[in-house]
Amino acid sequence: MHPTLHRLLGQLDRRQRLAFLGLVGALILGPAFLDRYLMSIMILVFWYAAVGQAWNIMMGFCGQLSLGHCLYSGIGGYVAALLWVNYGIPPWLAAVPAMGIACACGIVIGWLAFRYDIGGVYFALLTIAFAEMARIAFDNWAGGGGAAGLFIPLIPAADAGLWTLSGGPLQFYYLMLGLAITSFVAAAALRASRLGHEWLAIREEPEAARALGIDIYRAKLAAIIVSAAITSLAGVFYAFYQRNLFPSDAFDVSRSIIMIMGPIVGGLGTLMGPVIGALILTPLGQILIALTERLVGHAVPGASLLAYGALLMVIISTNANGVWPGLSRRLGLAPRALR
Amino acid sequence: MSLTLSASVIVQGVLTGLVYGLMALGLSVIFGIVRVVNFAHGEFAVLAMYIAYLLFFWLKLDPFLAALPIAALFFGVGYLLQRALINSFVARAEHDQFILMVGLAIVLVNGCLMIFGPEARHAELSYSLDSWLAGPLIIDAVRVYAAIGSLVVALMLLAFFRLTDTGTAIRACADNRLAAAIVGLDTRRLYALTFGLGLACVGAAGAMQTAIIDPNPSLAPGMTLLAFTVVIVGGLGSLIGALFAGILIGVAEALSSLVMAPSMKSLASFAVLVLVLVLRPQGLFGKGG
Amino acid sequence: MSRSGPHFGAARVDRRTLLLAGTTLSLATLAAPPATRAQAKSLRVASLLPRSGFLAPAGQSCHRGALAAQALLTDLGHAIEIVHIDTESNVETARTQAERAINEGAQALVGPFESGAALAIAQVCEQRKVPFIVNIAAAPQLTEQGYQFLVRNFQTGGQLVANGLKLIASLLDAQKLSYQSAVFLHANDTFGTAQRGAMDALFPKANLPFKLLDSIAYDPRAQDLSVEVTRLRSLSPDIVMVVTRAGDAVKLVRDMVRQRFEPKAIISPGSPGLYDEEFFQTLGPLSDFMIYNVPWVNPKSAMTSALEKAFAKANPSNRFAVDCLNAGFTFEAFLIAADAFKRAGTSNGPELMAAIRASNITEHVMTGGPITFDAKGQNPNIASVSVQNIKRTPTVVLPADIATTAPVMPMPGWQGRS
Amino acid sequence: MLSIRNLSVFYGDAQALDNVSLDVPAGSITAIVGANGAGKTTLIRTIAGMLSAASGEISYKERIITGLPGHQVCDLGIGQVAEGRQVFPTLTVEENLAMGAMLPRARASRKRNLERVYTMFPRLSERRRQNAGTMSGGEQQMLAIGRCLMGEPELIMFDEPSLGLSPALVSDMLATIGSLSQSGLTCILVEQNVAQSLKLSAYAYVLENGRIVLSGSGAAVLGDDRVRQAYLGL
Repeated sequence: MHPTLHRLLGQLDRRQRLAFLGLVGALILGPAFLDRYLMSIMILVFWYAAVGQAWNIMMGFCGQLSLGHCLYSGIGGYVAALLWVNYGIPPWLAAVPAMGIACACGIVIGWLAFRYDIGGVYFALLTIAFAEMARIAFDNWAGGGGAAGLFIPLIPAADAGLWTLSGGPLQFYYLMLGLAITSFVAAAALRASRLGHEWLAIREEPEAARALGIDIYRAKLAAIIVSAAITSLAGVFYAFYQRNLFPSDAFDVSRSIIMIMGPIVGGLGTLMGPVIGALILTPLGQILIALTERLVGHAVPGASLLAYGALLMVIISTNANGVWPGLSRRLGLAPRALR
Repeated sequence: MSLTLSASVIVQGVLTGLVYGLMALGLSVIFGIVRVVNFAHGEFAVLAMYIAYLLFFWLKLDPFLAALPIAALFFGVGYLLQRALINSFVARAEHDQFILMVGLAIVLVNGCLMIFGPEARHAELSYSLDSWLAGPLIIDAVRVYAAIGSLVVALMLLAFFRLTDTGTAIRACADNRLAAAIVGLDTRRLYALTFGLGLACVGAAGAMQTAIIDPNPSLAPGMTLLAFTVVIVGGLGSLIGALFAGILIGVAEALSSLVMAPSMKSLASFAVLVLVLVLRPQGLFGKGG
Repeated sequence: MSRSGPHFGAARVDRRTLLLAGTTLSLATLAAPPATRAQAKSLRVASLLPRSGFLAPAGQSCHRGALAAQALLTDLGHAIEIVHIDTESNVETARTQAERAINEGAQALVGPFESGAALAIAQVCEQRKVPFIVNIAAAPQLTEQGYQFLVRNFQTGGQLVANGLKLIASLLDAQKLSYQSAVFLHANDTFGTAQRGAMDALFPKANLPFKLLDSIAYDPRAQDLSVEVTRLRSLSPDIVMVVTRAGDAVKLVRDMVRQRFEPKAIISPGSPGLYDEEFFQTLGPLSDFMIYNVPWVNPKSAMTSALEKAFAKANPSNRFAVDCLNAGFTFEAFLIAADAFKRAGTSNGPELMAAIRASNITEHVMTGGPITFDAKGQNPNIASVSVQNIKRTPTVVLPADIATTAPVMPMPGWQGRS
Repeated sequence: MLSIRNLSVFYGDAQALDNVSLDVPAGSITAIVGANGAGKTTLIRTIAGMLSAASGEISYKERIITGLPGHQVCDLGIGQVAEGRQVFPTLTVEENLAMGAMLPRARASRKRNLERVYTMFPRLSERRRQNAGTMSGGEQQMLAIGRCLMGEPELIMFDEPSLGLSPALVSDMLATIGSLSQSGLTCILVEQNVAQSLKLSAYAYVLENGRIVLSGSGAAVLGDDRVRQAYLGL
């Protein structure tokens, strides 16, 4: 077993370890029990868990509220898709420049914001501004397909495979699960590291952190880079899963909002928060579609989304710190390392 | 590019910009004073637009007149909303407020969709399509009225904050929340009043905009974003700043759609936002450094 | 974690209830009964349309066609059962709901009005071997990607523009007009940009008798188009060619009226916007005389009048004349499925798909030849016609054999209309 | 006048006040001394209704005020001059003073009170149009006291009024408090100048880690060895 993973598991008590491994095991065995519809939902759950975790690193650990994370996933998707469509570079290789460019964007934003100590809502607006500027740029850049979109051609089933990210739902189920686990482990490892402690210090008491000799600018920049890297990798997978990209969708504010709802609802700053949040919100939307269809008939478009919004307000009003802290207490999973 | 062309585009930018400013006034009050990140701002504006439309449809009430009753209604709604729901979020983190308001926004938009359907509604005013010739320039009547309306609303707000005790008390709350509690100001009531006032502005703005923009459910997110941009550029809580920033952004967008593809014009507003955030984060009219 | 806040007691109850409710609901709704498949007596077709969210106006317009389709196809002796699903203008939802529809027994899928969702659904259908009939979506890529279980009964963006430009030439010819110049103005969204690409490629080859002075892209989210119209006005073209949606078409006309700019013709080379109910309701007499070159219902077809009746019955408060493009193509998509089911006698995916690809439906509602599909799954026989708003009603003006009246060109001024 | 019985207050898990009981007689100065973090400010804010008590009772003029919201407590005549002055920096001096008179009990006599404050602190009168944030520390402290007086309090709680002032100003400040007391106001004085404030006070309580460890007349407490050692370094 990888030493980091070993160390992380070592932090858990027996009950936590069982619960954690049980969850992972159940998810790995999932496709044996899930039908295709549930699998298509779980693919989204894993994706949102992964990007939620990435966002959580920035906001939950380091306290920097980004509302423009679609920038990184969009860039990741676009770069990899363009390299594949134009030059035949397979996505696993293209992911490297994709992540690099996304990180570069993160560095520019971080450099502008953190140098001048822009935080809170101001930082959030700055990140939205960059995501919107990217949307407008891609909308108008013919080389990337412009607003008309970029399409990743279908690969005949015979040639489809993991290398070109062109397989069926089973492949993407495990791919996205792997992504979610990777981001979880990365977040756990980072949190336990020196850098993680610096982030927590910056989140709690920036002045005290400065007094302790922490290079706040550098630590924040590290957070944005890690977050951008994971999110852009997720963006690559997502682009090849959907096989088309539209700037109005890939860089839309609403995509950033959906990304961050999971961690907040699940429990900000906790490792399980993004996972629990994704497990609640993505199926919730689907359940509500089916439920309103049955209860009020198909004649009332908007009813399911309305119920979704109302439930969101209820959840956030009744769970001051998100769902996970309370849930873990009740499940007897003492919130030490997993919280 | 001829002089006339630039001049008429600038005039249009100023008029549009004042409407942007009007839209941002309510947000400036709520965000600047209660410090609640009202991400449902645009949705409230759209709701006001629909009500103005209904009043016009049923009673033939001119939207510029409907602004008054709608502002009163929204004041009540805002007051109650703050008391019943948002007050418990004032002390909570911005991201919690954010999710609450996003939830509210989703409810409002889809409520509008369920009631009014997806198509835009239109209040056909007798003067909707009037315009005046001023030399080589053509000026739209409704935009001029809306611009005047936004100046009036801004002046009334300014007078309220400067000249009345309650207005001063609200400014005091924004200035130093602890001190406000110490001198025995009823901050909960004042915040509720402020939220009510902010929503009243949104209501008035929405009503007046009905003369220019046709309400439809998908307008809202763009309005929210624009309002935040204007408020940040102008400076939190500065009413003059909001109007000025609105004009600045309106003109920047108008001029940029003259020199490049108009589809890229909102690039100008975001560029202004980034510049202001980096060079003067407190906003053009913000206090402190 | 510090001790929980004062709300903990209350929250505990809420959370537990919520959890319980959530679990029950998931069990109730997600684990739907396995569908009765294979040799059913009737064909179960899912209609996936964006009836809420950004594309809701168009999605609901298509939906009205789906409602009419159920009645008319039953009347015509087809055994078809349509289930209606809202994709919420969201690609992710389109994809998961396609999976759910098939889980719940849908044997063919129809939809989804836009290209992004179409590709998402196409992948699901390809993997599950369920036929997917695209009612409306113009991205050429849809039928260029080798999907075996997808057919499209709609023109690609390029076909729309090519046919649209040809019709402009015919219009000028028929009216013996010599216009010198045009400006192309388009929304910078998915559809508008695709049209722009086609225009850039096709206009130079189309040999039209007028010059294209400029192509202007505008932001469909913009609050007004005053600056765009100012630019137009300074170019002062005879023809304004537009690619719009309903909302911005209204803004465009209003700003033209306010700025007293009166081109000799406003013609869309193939886009919605100028014939939506919203456009007529909002602009009244000012909506008249706009021309759009699009596929349309054939007013001379018997099935069209039958569909019109079914439409009126299912949607008493909507006008067929206005919805007919969306409703007509949506109906035809179901017609294609029902017809293939009748011929194949099975709902088995690959067999049904083979039957769909072999379609040859001569009696249908849209203009053009019989519904057939080429090797790529594209119907090559759809024709565009020129339609003009006359007295707030879309009226076919060209080609002459199906036209119900002659075109009015040049367009009368804004003032004094009634 | 004010009587506190068995008051306990928590911040999250941490107990800030533990079973505190004390009495403040009318018309005199009661001093509360203690180290930083002993719970002095917590005590004042709890009395003022800004923090809520976990247990215990506060009564003012025979009326139980525990649990009343802050603005109602103020309206009963309990004023406060808080630590760090807490003026409204972007409001003018006169607006600051007006904010002190927003209480229903003081509305009617606002004009008269304003004149009284200006007579007491002529400096404020000179600067009435100036933004409070631009004034010196001493002036801001005057403003804080003046603003409190605008609410016509019968009991004023001073929290470290001399913090950050020059020695000369400290004496002025304490003299002002003394004269306020002489004019019939009841005062609670929390001060770091232990010797000077105890001299001024009729009664005194020593607060340590949230508990009252010593109480008595000001002179007696000042004479106590523990106090002399811990706070006066003697």
